[in-house]
Amino acid sequence: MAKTTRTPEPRPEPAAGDRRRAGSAPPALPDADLMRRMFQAMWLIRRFEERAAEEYMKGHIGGFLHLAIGEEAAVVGTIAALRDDDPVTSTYREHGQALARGSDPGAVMAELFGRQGGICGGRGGSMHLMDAARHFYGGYGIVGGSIPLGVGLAFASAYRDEDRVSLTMFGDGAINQGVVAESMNMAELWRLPVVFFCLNNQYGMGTALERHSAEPDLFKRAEAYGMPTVQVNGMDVLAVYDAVSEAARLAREERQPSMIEAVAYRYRGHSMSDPDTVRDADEKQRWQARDPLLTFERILLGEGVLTREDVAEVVAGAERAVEEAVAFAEASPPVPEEELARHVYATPWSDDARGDARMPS
Amino acid sequence: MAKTTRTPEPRPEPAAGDRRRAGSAPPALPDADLMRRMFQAMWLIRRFEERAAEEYMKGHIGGFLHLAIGEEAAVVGTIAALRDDDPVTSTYREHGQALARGSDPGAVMAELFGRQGGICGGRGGSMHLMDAARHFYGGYGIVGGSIPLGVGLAFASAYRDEDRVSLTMFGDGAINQGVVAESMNMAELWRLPVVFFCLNNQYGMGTALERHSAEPDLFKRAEAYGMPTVQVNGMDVLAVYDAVSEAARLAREERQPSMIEAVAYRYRGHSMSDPDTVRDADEKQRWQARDPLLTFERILLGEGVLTREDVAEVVAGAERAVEEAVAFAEASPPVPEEELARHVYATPWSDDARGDARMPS
Amino acid sequence: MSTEAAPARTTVSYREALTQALREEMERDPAVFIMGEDVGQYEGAFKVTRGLLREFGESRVIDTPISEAGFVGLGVGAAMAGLRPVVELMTVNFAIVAADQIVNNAAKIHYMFGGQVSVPLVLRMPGGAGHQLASQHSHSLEAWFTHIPGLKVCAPATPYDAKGLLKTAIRDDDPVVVLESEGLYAKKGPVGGPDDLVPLGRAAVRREGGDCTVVAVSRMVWVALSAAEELAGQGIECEVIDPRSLRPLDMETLATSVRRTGRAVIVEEGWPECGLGANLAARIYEECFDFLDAPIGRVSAADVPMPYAKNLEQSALPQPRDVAAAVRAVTGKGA
Amino acid sequence: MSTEAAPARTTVSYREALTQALREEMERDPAVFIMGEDVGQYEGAFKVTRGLLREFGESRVIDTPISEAGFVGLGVGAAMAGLRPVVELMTVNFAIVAADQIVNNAAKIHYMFGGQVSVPLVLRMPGGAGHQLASQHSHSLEAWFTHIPGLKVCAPATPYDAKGLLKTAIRDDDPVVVLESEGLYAKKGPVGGPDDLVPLGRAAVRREGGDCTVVAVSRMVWVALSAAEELAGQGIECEVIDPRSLRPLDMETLATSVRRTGRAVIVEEGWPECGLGANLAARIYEECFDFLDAPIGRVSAADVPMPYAKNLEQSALPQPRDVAAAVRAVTGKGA
Ligand SMILES: Cc1ncc(C[n+]2csc(CCOP(=O)(O)OP(=O)(O)O)c2C)c(N)n1
Ligand SMILES: Cc1ncc(C[n+]2csc(CCOP(=O)(O)OP(=O)(O)O)c2C)c(N)n1
Ligand SMILES: [Mg+2]
Ligand SMILES: [Mg+2]
Repeated sequence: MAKTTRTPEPRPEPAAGDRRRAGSAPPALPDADLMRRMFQAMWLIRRFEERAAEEYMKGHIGGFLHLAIGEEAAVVGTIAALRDDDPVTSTYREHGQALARGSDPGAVMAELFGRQGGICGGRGGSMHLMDAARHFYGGYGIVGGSIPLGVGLAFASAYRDEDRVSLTMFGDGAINQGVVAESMNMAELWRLPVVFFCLNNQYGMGTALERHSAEPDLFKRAEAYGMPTVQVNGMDVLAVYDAVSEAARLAREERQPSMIEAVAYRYRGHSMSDPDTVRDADEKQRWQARDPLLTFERILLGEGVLTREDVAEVVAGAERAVEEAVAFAEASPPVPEEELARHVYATPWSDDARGDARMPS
Repeated sequence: MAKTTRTPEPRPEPAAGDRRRAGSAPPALPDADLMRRMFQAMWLIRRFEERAAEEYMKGHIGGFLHLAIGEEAAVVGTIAALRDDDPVTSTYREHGQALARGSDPGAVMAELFGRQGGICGGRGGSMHLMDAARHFYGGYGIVGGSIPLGVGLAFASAYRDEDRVSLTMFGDGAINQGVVAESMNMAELWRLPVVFFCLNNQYGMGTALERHSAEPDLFKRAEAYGMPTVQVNGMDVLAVYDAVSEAARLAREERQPSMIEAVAYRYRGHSMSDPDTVRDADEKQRWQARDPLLTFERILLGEGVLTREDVAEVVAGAERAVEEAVAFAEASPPVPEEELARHVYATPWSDDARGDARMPS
Repeated sequence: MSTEAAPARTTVSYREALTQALREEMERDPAVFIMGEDVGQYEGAFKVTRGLLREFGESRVIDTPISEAGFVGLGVGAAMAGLRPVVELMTVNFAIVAADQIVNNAAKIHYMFGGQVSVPLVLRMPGGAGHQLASQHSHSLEAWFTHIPGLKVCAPATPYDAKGLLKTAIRDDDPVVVLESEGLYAKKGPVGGPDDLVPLGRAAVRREGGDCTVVAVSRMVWVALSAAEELAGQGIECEVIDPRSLRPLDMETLATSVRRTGRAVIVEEGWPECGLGANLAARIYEECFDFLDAPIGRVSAADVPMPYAKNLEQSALPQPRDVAAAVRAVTGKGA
Repeated sequence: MSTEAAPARTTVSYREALTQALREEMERDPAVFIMGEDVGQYEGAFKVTRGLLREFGESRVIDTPISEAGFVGLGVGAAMAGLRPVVELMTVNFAIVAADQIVNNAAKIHYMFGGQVSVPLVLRMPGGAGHQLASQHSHSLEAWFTHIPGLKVCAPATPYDAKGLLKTAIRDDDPVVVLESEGLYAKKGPVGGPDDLVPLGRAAVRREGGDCTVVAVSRMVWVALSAAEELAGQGIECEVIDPRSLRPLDMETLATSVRRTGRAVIVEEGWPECGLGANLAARIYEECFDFLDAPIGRVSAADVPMPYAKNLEQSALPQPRDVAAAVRAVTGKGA
């Protein structure tokens, strides 16, 4: 993994995602079964989020709802390349990371519904999913704020001499939070097993990459610390898979942190409340034409990994899973109000004053 | 000013400061009169700080006292290359910047004494000198915190279409504060007339450069934003003068921000309370041998700018100025305690409650 | 004393009132500029800066990277040079990453340099909860800012005050934190004209009554008023006072009312420990000790990080029924 | 109830007491490590970590870059993974740049993720003023941290408590902010042994007396005690109470004392507005309203950024004479 650009994304008009276009010869394909599961995960995420948008409009989901529709390749390619016990941290745009890690779609949807059966008991909602049992260490709402946590998870792995790799995902806008720079310096200084994964969807809310970063090649930020970096086509799940596999190997075997910049695009506004008026229609269409699900489908059909029937079954399977998830969420009871102060502290005290809210238990 | 290294500092054993060793042919010397004034300023700062140390031991100065002895070339070369109305911001190690800008040594010493005649009326002390009339916008105590202020001063210059250049000085340790990265990105993104001057004395308190920065070539931090950078010998006042002159020209004429890394060394501990046990004696001796005052004296004698008698007179003049400064400080009255709450607000209100401290005036 | 007494020209939303203040002050003074995340092309996360980029151009309406510490510090530096930056923090929650620039630079510079330069900086930031934004996006940090000498702090509850206080803040030579409320942007009401300023340090009596003084801040003013309505039906008359400005604080108006009613309830959206309510209570006790017939009631958010679930969030936030219950408790009247 | 009652083994400085706590807990639990600026080779700005690098090596005593937000966040992440980081902030003043990591991550994670992970993190930081360090280096932010649910906060005033509370904090499964005092590091006193913990949420009565309860925090305990001495000579007996832990707070001990004395004075080193003193006053008024014979006296730092000049700084800080005057005022006794 050299300090060079791989499968470069000529901006503003990137070539259609296809790893054969990569400067270097493409690595061998992952095995067919894994690719099938990756394809399934991408469809599950797509359908889950499309449905979440509907439920939000119906008022079943509150707060902010940030969709990663269009970013499924970056999400699934990343998780697929990691070991199941490699800790992952993400932002508020993290439904996909949880689902790709195998979290129960019902528990995730119930969390969006704010129900007791939610994966965080209804405390976190869409922005704050966590599945600690699956080593998904959560979605965070303060831009940039979760990145040092990812470095801390890597620190713990190194401290205990484990071979786990911590991967922390963040956006292009997040790279402008100072704590990211601090985190990169410490990671390289102490050679911590961490992968900085920047999902560059080219906008921070309504602000285009070129208008928020003096140097639009974001991977160069990590070069300043002497870290290996790579820029990949984030619309190509296999390109992402290759990059993360190599980054994870570096971290696991050589304790070498690195940064990946995956250039992608989100098909929806920043959140459900964003009218998305800043981005122009042509641009959206160009990127729609490179839908990561269709790109991957072409590859899988071309390689004979899937037949058209298989594809239809994958899509139908995703449909069914989302139906069940919504059914579970709807059936899940509300969080009991007596539990308001539960989980404020892991080891609470019983306070002598002002009632329940003061008496975590 | 290219993205390359000039008068490189092979670490850990840097060559003696001498611009003739520079990769590129040395620019013409500044005019003799200016060089004389630079030499005078360096001696004034040296003697002022040696005396401040004595007064601190006598208990006439309180708080922290950070000396820049050994760093006079970086300080004076910088101020000399700027226009008098170019705003300058610095850290708590800033006696020299104020003196080089022409602040009255008496008022500066009185500030260290915490007297009414102090340049900040005794409110700031050694760490917080300011001389707004001379466009010295202050010394700040929170590492890294003053750097966005310097960018803000540059912003104001650009906003008003003035041709003032803002220079902000900070240390090698400060570069690890996230706000520095944020500041650099904004400066380059908006092409603000600012010079980031990193006085790399190779230690942040007791932590050596290599132990706090993954990439010891600090100028590379700014390259990540596409900014021109240069590394210079901070023990050579002329090398610093050249670098700052070019950086100021870039900012003034091309609205191009840039970063200068000046590699230097402080001869005293971090502050008067630092026993300075971490740095080894050999290292200190090697750098003592490259005393910027002696280096510059050699050049000035060699170029026939000064005679030995002139040099003696400069030293004696510095001595006299410091004597007068101490006399002024000693004679300056204490700050009246009724003034405790003065200057909390520029436009105070008269509060109805709890006495003076609540009633700024 | 009530702001509604002032000549009201038109009726607009709290959001539009702020936009008017910004537009008028930018027209009045070329040194005023706006800076923040998505304040330009996107017209602000809450659309407070709608239309201003078009009107004033990119040199005065500046979209920033997501670098709060950096651009707040930049604003402080620009203010030191004599400009009048109006920096928008998208929400108060994101001001926390800029806390050092606010506390150690904005609030300290005028003092620690002996008054050589001032920092005419305005920091606008909406806060509060109620939209299921969960723990990291639901802060009310009135207490944090009010704790800091060197800052001035206000929290408008009406469109009139939103406009009048923001204009005052922009013209003030000191750093002023303007705490807006996410829950009030759509609130409509009368606003003043270009020259109708609302001074810092003057409370407003929102409703007169003799049984109990209810001191409520920002959105809580409306919660208190609806509780007062309900209580009036039960024969309990509340005097609802909105401090409007937290630093300076108009103790005179508060104390005068409490001395008359002999009872007080304080309503805040923030947390109870070391919060604004505790501070107001302590100061009222000090100035009205001999007049108080009962301990002051405090209604605050539950002492927990804000949960996402709607029912939990609502139970964590002060509701009119909580205020009514507190008033009944301190007055000993009603059910 | 007084800690001095506990079996005291040796007499050491507050600094050394902290070092002992760190050493003992690191020996006890390999998951405990120390991280901070200059805590290793330099042995700490205040030498609290003296000798620990030599004893435990670079893997457990880690010098950091000057990146507080980064390494506090790193500590939170490591704690989520089950380690027990003891992060030293060189002073409380530098914790402000890490405020977001403390408030939005350390304090929120256990709650907002429904209790899936806890954050057994200790944040040590000395605060206070008195050494002419001027405006940016003289903060007492007890109120800021105590405001935040999800954090636990303590402020030891004696070597015994410094050791006992730090050990408790390290063994606690929640994030604990340990506020040390720069002015107390040299203070000598008895300390407990390896198993003598001081629980959070238990106040200590430092001196008994029937005329007035004086609640004092951290270094102010000693200021209060010397005032109490002086007052005793004038026939005024103060009961000096040190809360020791600010969140949780031992209201029972405070209220019991005030109900008996009927008078209270609160002494804090921080600022008066929205400060710790206002909070303690509000809570005491609420629980002791019918027992108070006079308004509670509050002695705080002046409401100004801290000046450098020694005479100004001393006049800005609470002195024994200020405490004595406040006690005389609330008791109506003495000159
Ligand atoms: C510190 C901070 N500032 C501002 C915000 C408001 N905000 C939420 S998401 C966002 C844009 C982030 O963009 P990016 O990092 O590219 O991630 P994306 O949303 O594109 O996935 C902003 C400004 C925030 N949550 N935190
Ligand atoms: C945010 C912050 N953290 C820590 C400190 C304590 N501190 C003061 S100076 C210093 C070292 C700074 O080193 P450097 O930036 O290289 O400047 P130098 O002292 O070498 O001139 C530290 C850690 C501080 N003042 N501010
Ligand atoms: Mg983005
Ligand atoms: Mg240094």
